[in-house]
Amino acid sequence: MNVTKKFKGLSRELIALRVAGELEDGTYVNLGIGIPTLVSDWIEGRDIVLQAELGMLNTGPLASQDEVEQDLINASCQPVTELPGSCYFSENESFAMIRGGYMDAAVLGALQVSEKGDLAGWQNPSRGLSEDIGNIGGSMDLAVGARKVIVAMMHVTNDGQAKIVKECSYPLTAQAVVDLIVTDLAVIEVTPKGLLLREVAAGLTAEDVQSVTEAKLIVSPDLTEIQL
Amino acid sequence: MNVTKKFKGLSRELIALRVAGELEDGTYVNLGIGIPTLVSDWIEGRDIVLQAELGMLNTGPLASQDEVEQDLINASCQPVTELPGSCYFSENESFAMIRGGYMDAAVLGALQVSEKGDLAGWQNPSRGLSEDIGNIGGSMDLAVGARKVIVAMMHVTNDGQAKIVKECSYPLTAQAVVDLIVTDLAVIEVTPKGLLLREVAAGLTAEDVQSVTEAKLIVSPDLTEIQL
Amino acid sequence: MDKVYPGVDEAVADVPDGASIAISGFFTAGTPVPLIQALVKQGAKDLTIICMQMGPGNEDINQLVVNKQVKKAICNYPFYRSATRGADSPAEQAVRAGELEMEVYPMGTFTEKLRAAGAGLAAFYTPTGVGTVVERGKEKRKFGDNEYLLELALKPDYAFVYAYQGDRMGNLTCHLTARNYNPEMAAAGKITIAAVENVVEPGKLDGDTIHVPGIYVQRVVKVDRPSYFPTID
Amino acid sequence: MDKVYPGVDEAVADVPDGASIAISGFFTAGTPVPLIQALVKQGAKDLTIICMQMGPGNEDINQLVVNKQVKKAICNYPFYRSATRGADSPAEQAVRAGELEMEVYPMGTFTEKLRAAGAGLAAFYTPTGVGTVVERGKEKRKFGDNEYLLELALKPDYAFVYAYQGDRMGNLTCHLTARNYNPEMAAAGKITIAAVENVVEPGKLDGDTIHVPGIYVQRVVKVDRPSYFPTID
Repeated sequence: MNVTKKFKGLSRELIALRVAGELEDGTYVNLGIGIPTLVSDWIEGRDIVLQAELGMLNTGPLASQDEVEQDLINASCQPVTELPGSCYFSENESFAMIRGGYMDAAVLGALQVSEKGDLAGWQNPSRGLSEDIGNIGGSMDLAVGARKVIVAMMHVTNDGQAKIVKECSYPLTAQAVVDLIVTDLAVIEVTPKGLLLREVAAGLTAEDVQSVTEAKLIVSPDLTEIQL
Repeated sequence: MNVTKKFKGLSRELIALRVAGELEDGTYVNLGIGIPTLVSDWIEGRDIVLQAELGMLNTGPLASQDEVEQDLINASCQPVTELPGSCYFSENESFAMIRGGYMDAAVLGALQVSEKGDLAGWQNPSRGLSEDIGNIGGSMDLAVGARKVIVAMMHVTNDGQAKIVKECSYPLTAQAVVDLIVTDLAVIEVTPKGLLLREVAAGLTAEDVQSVTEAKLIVSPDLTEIQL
Repeated sequence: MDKVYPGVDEAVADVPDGASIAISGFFTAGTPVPLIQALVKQGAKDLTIICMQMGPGNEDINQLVVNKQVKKAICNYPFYRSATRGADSPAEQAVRAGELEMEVYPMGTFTEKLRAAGAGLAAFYTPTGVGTVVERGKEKRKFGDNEYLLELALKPDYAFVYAYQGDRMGNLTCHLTARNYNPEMAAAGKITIAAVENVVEPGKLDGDTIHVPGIYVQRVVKVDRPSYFPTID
Repeated sequence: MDKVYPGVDEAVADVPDGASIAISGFFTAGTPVPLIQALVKQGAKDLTIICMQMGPGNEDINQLVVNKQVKKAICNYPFYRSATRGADSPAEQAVRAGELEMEVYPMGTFTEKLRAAGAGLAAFYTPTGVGTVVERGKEKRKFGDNEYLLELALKPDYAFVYAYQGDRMGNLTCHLTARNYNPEMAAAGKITIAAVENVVEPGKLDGDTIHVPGIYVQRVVKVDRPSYFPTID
């Protein structure tokens, strides 16, 4: 669906802040690349342990220039720091714990999310590669393994395509795994009955959000402004 | 087969010595319970690394009374010592390396060995347990995983039953895995054509050995006395 | 995250009747004896015990059997080596009397079933057991030139594990051959309870030397270092 | 056992044309760069490279492609994130031109296939990839309420791994997140070559802290600590 209307909503940083509000203390969380990475800025000091998929628990903030240790990076190849209680393990062990259901939540970016909670996030066909080739990375394991999958993304693409769709047209990351979608315009829960619009950005109506959403939204009777 | 003749051959210690002569320098070896354990006495100082299946490489000699560390035991629950280059890992990793083909040799005891190299060693039906219940332990993994399986045992049972048989009547440990059988009376190689009698104990003839062996033996043209 | 419980009794208090419990330890080494003793005291019944052995090197396991708390045992080396000693073994006698169900797996298959459960895998194909009683009732399949058995993941409700050191977040380090089943059982258990000799603050352990990442451990309880002479004779 | 080789050239000298080689490293971390450089120099052709990526964070891998030594790549995150940068990437362009075969697996499946090979397992069932292009041509099977894909073990002829410290017997310890693929690739390789920053005598390492037991390593070669700023941008 090509979207003509454009609305101003949350910044990427505030999307991340809204996601941080969904994370519970005492949990283990994996943050994907992009907006999800920004979530870490909002949970510093909280009792949340971040996992880095290359083999680390309790990943600390990004390293400053003079803290850089080349053997200590996150999944985006950024130098990071450790925290008290950090521990290291192999990539294989890391994915054992991901598939094994030990991630209380994974926050992932997405290219498309369907009304059934299907997630498409690893390959944009516009790059022109064969549809079985691309950077799958850890996304499929995380999408399948995490107890709660939160998608953090912009509501529409830069060129005005809806990203919340009836059926994903891009190669899937996983089927029926998304629990919550947090965008610049809305907070939407994936329920057995469909997509439940729970929160909208300040100044927007449910109709505004629906107008840039291909999938049909069920408007919550308790619809509120996005809770930051 | 009930065996009436009895011959005097090697002691348990000398069976172990003969087995030690089969092991090559620069190899990794697992020694089972019983006579196989005695092999360790004959390879001290040689460039052979012993694996303990509960999760240790380069197991040293048994601990003396004042060296006992309760967290450092072998698979028979005997306190052992470490050597330079010893390392520890989980039971799971230990069996990964066993099944993965990293044991150059395993020396195992046996209740019966068949002419096809089938090994029966984990359950003696005389104990009266159901035939799917008993102490399998690590025997099946070792028999299947080791590159070379050497059986070290007495040639006949205490009550005069042949142990080298046409077909094993006891529950199998593994099929067609035994490469070499070293007993008090003989050294026998399992070949595609059958059991090749290569060495006999001093004072014995091939016929003597055949008379206490149910399976048909092929006598090597190079038959010698057991090489110690 | 502070996962430390005040004592073993509190740590095992919620084990319900009918629970499955993996208990670590290779004979005497790395066995969470104080947790087993607490379970005897707590009294939960109809348990499925997943443990290398049922008695040898661990008399406290016997006590669970004597107490009639165990419905089923899943093991790899359940019995005393000596048949004579077996005649006095509660587990062996309970099996003979039909009062204790038992499944026995090869040691590598046993631990790999637990590892698969912790790693979110449903099943795997292993070459071990082909052509033996172990293959009964299992799918046998050829890959390349060899045959393999399909073995299913085994996920226990609880895992009782043991560590030499651990921090309050549940990161554990084991000592020498006392490591054995501990890492994979810790990962497999839905609720993993670690009996730890030395409990320290987060940051005191070197993150490169952790054998059990804290994410696998839900409860930590300090115990005294047990003292025994390793033997199964 | 002394597994130390005089240098990287000697360590990779026997790699034949057509060999499959697992190369460790997560982008820049834990990558055995000197071994890759030696392989470029050695010139073996028609190689199958099993590696997280084909270029990002590791320009030396690019050199193997430029050199036309690679027939096939098995990866999980092969390309630069940026399509623009991809347009200049030798591997991406070789794939587009049909000059480089490529298989891509989810990261967990990728490493588990190597782990299965090292552990003597033929195959395993994983939930990852169900309902995606990853399931194409694979057996899908239900266990309990969920579906799983059958994935086969992947055994490379060689593994190139990297360690911070190692002894002459091949026992290795890794540092922080540079551990990543190293342990499982080391176990999977028929011949495993370890590039080691600090080579010490047996007995100098604490046996409780070894990440790669020496049995998995056939060759050890001392290398200088590489120096780079971690980035894939």
